[in-house]
Amino acid sequence: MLRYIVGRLLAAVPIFALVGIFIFSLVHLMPGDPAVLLAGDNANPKQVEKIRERLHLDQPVIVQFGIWAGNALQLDLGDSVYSNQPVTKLIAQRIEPTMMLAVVTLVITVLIAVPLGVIAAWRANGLADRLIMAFAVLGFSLPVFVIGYLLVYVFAVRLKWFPVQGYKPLEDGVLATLHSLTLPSVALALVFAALIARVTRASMLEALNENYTRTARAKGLGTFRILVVHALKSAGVPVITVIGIGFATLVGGVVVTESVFNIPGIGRLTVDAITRRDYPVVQGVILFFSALLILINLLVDLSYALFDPRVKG
Amino acid sequence: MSSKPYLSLDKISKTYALGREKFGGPERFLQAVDQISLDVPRGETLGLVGESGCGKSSLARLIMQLERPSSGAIAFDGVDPAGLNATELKAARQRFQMIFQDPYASLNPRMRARAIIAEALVNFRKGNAEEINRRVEELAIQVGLSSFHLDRFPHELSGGQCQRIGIARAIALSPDLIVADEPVSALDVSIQAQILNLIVRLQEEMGLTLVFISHDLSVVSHVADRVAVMYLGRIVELGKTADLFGRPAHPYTRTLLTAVPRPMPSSRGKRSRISGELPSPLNPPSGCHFRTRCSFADARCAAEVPVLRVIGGAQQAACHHAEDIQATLNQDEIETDNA
Amino acid sequence: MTAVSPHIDTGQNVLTVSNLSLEFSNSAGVVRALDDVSFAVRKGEILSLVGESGCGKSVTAMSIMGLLPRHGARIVSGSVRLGEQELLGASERTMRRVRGDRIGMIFQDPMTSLNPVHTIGMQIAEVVRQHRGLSGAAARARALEMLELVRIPDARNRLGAYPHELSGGMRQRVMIAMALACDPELLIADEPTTALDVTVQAQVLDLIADLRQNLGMSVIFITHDLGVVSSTADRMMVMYAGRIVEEAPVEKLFARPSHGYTAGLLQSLPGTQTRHRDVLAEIPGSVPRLDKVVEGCAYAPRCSFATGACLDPLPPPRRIEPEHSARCIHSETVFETIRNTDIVRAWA
Amino acid sequence: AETLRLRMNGDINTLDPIATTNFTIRNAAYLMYDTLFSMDANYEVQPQMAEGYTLSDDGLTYTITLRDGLKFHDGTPVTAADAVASLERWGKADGLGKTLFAKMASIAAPDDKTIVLKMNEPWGQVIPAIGKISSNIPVIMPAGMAANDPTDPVVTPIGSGPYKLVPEEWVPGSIAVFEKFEDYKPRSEPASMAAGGKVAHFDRVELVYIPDTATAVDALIAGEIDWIEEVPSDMIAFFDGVDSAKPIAARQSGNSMQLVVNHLNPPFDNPKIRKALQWSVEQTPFLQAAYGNATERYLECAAVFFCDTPYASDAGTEAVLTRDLDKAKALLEEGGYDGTPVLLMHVTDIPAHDAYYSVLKPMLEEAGFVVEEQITDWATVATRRASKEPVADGGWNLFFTGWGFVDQSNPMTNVYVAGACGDGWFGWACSEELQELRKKFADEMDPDVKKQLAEQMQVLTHDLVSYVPLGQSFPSQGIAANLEGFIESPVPFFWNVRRTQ
Amino acid sequence: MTASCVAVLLFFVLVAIFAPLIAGDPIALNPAERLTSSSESAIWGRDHLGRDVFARAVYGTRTSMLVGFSVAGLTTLFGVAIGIYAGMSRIGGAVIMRLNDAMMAIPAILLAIALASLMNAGVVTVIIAITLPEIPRMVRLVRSVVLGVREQPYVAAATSIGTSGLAMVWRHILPNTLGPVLVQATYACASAIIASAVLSFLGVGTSPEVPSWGGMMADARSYFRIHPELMAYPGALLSMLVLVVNILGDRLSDALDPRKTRRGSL
Ligand SMILES: Nc1ncnc2c1ncn2[C@@H]1O[C@H](COP(=O)(O)OP(=O)(O)OP(=O)(O)O)[C@@H](O)[C@H]1O
Ligand SMILES: Nc1ncnc2c1ncn2[C@@H]1O[C@H](COP(=O)(O)OP(=O)(O)OP(=O)(O)O)[C@@H](O)[C@H]1O
Ligand SMILES: [Mg+2]
Ligand SMILES: [Mg+2]
Repeated sequence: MLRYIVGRLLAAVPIFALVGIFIFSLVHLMPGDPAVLLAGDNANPKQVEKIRERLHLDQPVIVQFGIWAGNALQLDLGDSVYSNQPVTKLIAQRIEPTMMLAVVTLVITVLIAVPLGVIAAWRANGLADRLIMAFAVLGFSLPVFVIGYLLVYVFAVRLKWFPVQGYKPLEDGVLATLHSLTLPSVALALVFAALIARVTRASMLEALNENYTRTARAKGLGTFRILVVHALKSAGVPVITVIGIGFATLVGGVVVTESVFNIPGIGRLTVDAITRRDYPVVQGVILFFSALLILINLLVDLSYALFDPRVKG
Repeated sequence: MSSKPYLSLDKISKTYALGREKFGGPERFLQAVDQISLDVPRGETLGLVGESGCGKSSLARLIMQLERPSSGAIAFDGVDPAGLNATELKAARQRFQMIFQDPYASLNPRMRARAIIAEALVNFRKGNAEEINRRVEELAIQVGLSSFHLDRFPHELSGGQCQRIGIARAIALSPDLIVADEPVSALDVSIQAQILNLIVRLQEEMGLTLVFISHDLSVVSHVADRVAVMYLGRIVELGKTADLFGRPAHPYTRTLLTAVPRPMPSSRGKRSRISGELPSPLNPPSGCHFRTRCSFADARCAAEVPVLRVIGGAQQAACHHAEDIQATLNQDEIETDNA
Repeated sequence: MTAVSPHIDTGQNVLTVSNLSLEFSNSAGVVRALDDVSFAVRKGEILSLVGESGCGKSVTAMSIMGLLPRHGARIVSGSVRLGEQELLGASERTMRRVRGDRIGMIFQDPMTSLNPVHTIGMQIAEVVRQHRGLSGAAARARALEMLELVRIPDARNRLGAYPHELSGGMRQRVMIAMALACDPELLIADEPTTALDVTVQAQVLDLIADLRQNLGMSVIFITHDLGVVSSTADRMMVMYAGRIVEEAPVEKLFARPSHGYTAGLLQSLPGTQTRHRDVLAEIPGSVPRLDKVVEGCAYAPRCSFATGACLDPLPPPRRIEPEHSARCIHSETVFETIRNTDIVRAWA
Repeated sequence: AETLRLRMNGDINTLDPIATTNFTIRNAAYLMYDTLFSMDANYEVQPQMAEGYTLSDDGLTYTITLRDGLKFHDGTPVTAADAVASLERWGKADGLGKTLFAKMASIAAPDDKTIVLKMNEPWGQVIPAIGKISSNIPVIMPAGMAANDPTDPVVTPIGSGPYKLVPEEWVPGSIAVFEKFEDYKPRSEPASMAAGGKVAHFDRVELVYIPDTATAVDALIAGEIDWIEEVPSDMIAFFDGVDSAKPIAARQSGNSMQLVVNHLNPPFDNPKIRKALQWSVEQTPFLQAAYGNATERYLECAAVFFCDTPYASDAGTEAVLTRDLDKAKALLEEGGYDGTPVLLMHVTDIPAHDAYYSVLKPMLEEAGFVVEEQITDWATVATRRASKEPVADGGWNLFFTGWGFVDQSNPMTNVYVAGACGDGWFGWACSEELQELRKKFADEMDPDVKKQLAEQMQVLTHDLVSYVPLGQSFPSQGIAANLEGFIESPVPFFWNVRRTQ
Repeated sequence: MTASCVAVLLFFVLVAIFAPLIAGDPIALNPAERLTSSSESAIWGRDHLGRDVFARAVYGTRTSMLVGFSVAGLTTLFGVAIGIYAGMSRIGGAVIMRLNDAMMAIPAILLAIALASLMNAGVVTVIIAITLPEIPRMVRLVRSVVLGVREQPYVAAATSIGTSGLAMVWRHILPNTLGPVLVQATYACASAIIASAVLSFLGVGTSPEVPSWGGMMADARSYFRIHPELMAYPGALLSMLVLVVNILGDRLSDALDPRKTRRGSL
């Protein structure tokens, strides 16, 4: 198992290297002086000069990349041109809200989507199925910020159950955090759940159409046992896969949700950095999210073994 | 063998790399075809039998140049297609054709029957559109289809009709050799005879050389002049149909003959019991692959790979004990009415 | 050959199916998958159901098990009684108690009929836990016992194995172990050996025959292979297009085929009555689709004996001799034509 | 602990009020920095960190003494040397500061308590200058910090004001946190505008950046924040029937909106084209776009020194208040406009700015300008406007900004009438004549002459088109109902504010 | 259901094509009448700059459809071309898939935002920014389908009758790959429409005066409380269009699913 993990991590290295090259070239392939570009629109010549030195722009591009990558490996991603703070510090400051948001969303999603998907598959083509799938398609069809504003209006402004905006850090207590994350998570989860519910339904249907389900019925097992022990466990792999893939979508959702709900997470940092053309931060954030996605995919792969003995490492 | 062989296989092998089962585990290889040598004279029907996974289809694909052998050589009329360039190989393909096991899956679901049959003719520019169309209609009649069948998609046709289209496609270029890979195993019993009759008739009409693959011994014994028995990638016995079914020399051939239930009163309750599990082709037993299920096996069988050798007349077997076995053969045990 | 195996109790019917008719309907229309199917399974016998793909064999089995799809299937008429209990229209709860307990079932494809994500030990044990309420340990013990019964080598260690770690033949034997774990009165085997190699098939057939003998259960054995039937079954029924067209003890049926379809089948088998490379007797045409309800004989369009009368509404089964009946108005002609073929002579 | 949560119009990316005139930074700076002098409610300058000052009889030497017990947030005492260094840094950045230092002979700290400032000639604006209330405010910082180049923002700011920054909790783009500075000694006088005792009633002040104004207003109503710098007029209705918070319109916090023109970059380096710009725009659509029909909240006004003030005038305002496309086109023609694109840095995080850019773009295009628009935020513009580079190298052409009543009404602090060229405020309008006038104005004592001079300045300014005024408005702040003690002021101050029990 | 979806889609297409005939000027400002509700001159009222909401919504249909269809089209074009190549060529395929993995490791929306902000605002920018991250997904899908199709017996059959190269791709591989690709394309279309709205919302979309539903909603968010209709109109239209495209995608995938045409297993 350990060897498998190490192996997968090693396999991620070239991917990560390519991502690095891509991010590097994002700035360096743009027309114009990379130092000016990196320094941002609002830099003074002194800052530009500092960056020029730091990046060794007088050297060949390969050397520059080497230096940049070397620094990045040492977690030195440069300083924000907007706030002059180290990029790693800016990211570190904001990991907690984003991670909490993602985790809570994931939990809510799974709690909503998997049972719905199972019910829909069980009652395939019945009324429940149609309603659930209507919800799923609808969830797909609404931009997350619209859902967000609606939720805020109803549950925060009108009913005053949840805060309008903001994030309470964990040090204020887990409950406070969860309270502050309820609306954003639900807004995100509605979109995400739509996806998961669909896939759960589809793979449940597939599992229910498998011969082994017929066997399970022929054995006289109860509906619940057939659905959960037999079908759902077999359907687990595609569902987990989609949760993994969906995480990428989730990241996109996080960016928007954090803006709507004013959560000081990495998503907000990203949007701000991009509108401010704060390239060191943009690079850092993309690198961070890419690493995260690679990690998530690794976790997803590892979790296959939980569901399918055929992939046991 | 009387005439010069049309198809000749010289120690061909095919090994598939299966990758690693787990990370860091050993790379796994599967020897699907193991050093097979075989000559098929022009006009002969060679039957190829063996259990699932023994390498019959792999051998067929090798003959058809759909895959390259890992080692060994194939010759058609003395020419090895491996030495041909792409254009020459394409031209050579006209001479050997294949009928596929699954009649439905071997037809492109998005093409009409007419286009499927015509494709070969189009590829080799056998005339203009009108001529090709006329030829397709002829072929359809030859395989017993009406022209309205030609305008249907595969899923609108029955299995037997699909197989007829597959046959028409195979004979469209008037090949010298046809490899029929289990052409009736996917068909209903009542259709089987139609297709078998069709293949035999076409072979005779066109003077084809035929390699007929099947796991059904009665089908093979019906059509084949000679039969080769395969077990885990190797030919274990080869001989004239009557000889092989009448005096099987390899214990596996004997097992096969008794294992197949036949609708004859004699087969009721009289099967000899077969022991042992079918070994995994990934990890076959050393020496003779069959020794784990063989009552004659001894230490030599584990140590030494038996080679295919002549054991009398045209019959060849790959068994250290072939003569003893043939001698102890109790005629009562085996059906003889198929000879 | 004795007419009746010693382990059959002719007096007692385990299962009685009478006048079962069943339709499937979907957007394309209505399919009459079973039409007036009646038969009985006696205690201890192996009853074989033969017929081509799509003739309704599996549907018959599924109707007995109450496993027809929820939507689309409609039982038009008939009854299925297990002992004294009516199964058609029984509640899902009742059926759940029957399945796996009083009727065991095994399927054609052992590769996919076992759940790949659970150990075989668990899959066998869960049957006895469901029906016998055994504890985990006791259920495992029973699972081990069953694995030994079906001759799985090294059974104790195989309990924790996953299906993909077993060969096809072993998987089919696991399926049998599972079906028999609660000592059912009836085992339904739906083409249990079709997907297996001939040598493995032989082992499984032997196993089923032995178990029947030792456990005294009844078996419905579904297949399309006449060779398998003749070597395994006591009695056989031939189905064509949703109807049972001929029914008799095996040797009687082979010795005196009395339906055009049976005769056609026997004649077209290669290597039975013909010489090498002779032209085989063909059954012309192809297997009918069932979307039109035919009043007369469904086989008539392909039958060389057919006359205009064959299109008239089908008469009830004709008794050919005791225990042997056929739904063919030309049964005499059929038999006369075929009586000299090798296969019939061999059985006569 | 009691926390005060404030939502400014922009984000805090630096806490160096010398490096930027950005009002958000100015407002935050008042929390953590203190000044030597400051302006009271009567617009009179009072000592703040200073105990007081004496002016020599020749009117040239100012001797300023510091109060006792002043301390920086790092615990070190505030010395006269710190003050001198701070003033010098300010003098390099601020417009008025530059004037002051130009007239100054020397500034020195003979001891820890005393600052001696010698002028070349007597000048009545010395104390008003170092007591100026708005950007750049001459805050006092440690000498070490003040050594930083004024264009290079200090990264770890240290002040001596009533609240101190908590650097660990500062998340740029999200929040800046301040704590009560226990060692701060407020003056004993009651608070009066920027002067008097600055008493901190909260343990903690958080400047929360909520980019979306609607969200911010909702958050205020929900009690998640306590104060919003500006409630757009459209959202006043949010407060209907709400008793947790209220909007407060203050005439004193009145603003005027301006379109600032960069005189260094083409096409506006050409006076004709600047004039064309002036003829291309008019005020009404802008005001309507921002305030709709809430006419009580705005005023069309082209007076450089604000309407309703002593120096208000309508001299030379015709071209400003009317739109004449023919004249504009003719001027473009005359000026030889070659289609050089005009860069609009469209700010989206301040609703009024957002609306203004949307109005401006078609106006310019109709007149024949080529416009290139770039979507961005205020913080970016606030920094970029400092660049004198060509547009392609990070420079700019136009931006909107607002100035408050205090700065604008005074010819000495109104940045647009300086004509100070490269030393002036952004835009760098250049006019010797204006510089002269301002000098005269500073030295003049007669109110009537002063008024005349102011009027001349206005005419010249509009002629120069150092900016285009877009009218005056009276925005509302949003305030939690349980807060009291707000100081009437054009700059929001948060000492003295407390929560009612 | 399918028919009504097609009808709705057609309706949108017509609205997009004939926008100038249906509605007035979507850009003209009228600050004096800002935030007024329905009137004769503007039946859906006016937005915060006094622009005609109806006209903007109608023209927004153009933007959204243009973005949706262009993204779907470009994604399909490039995805299929690259994917088939990757599926047919061993070494080229391996290289492409590595690159693909790297592209997919970057969250699509981030890539889109970054690209959109690097280039000049405009519909073309938005289309490129959404298409680029979408292509790797399509490539991956196409390749996996091609790998499956390549193993089909009918491909072996075609090889054995001398079909090769482009003829093989054109006759056998492509037609049998297109099913899942079309389904994916509809989803790409739907998600592109949403993504463009999100980009507008984040301020990196089309330039503000170009009417787009996303931009309208982004503008409307400040007035959501007092003028919910400003968000409701474009929101409803957007949802309806995306819904219809999604449903059609589902239908398509059902229709193309061979299992649906085969009988159930019971
Ligand atoms: N492309 C391939 N890659 C890896 N293994 C393969 C491949 N093709 C065939 N094999 C393996 O090679 C062995 C021989 O396969 P082949 O298809 O030739 O058997 P067969 O005799 O035709 O069996 P069947 O009767 O089931 O058709 C099998 O174990 C099979 O799993
Ligand atoms: N779920 C279903 N919906 C519609 N028709 C069905 C369904 N299941 C079976 N049928 C139809 O019922 C008929 C009988 O099917 P059945 O599965 O019993 O055939 P079979 O004899 O078992 O064939 P095979 O040998 O292929 O297993 C077929 O024509 C089939 O098309
Ligand atoms: Mg094969
Ligand atoms: Mg069946």
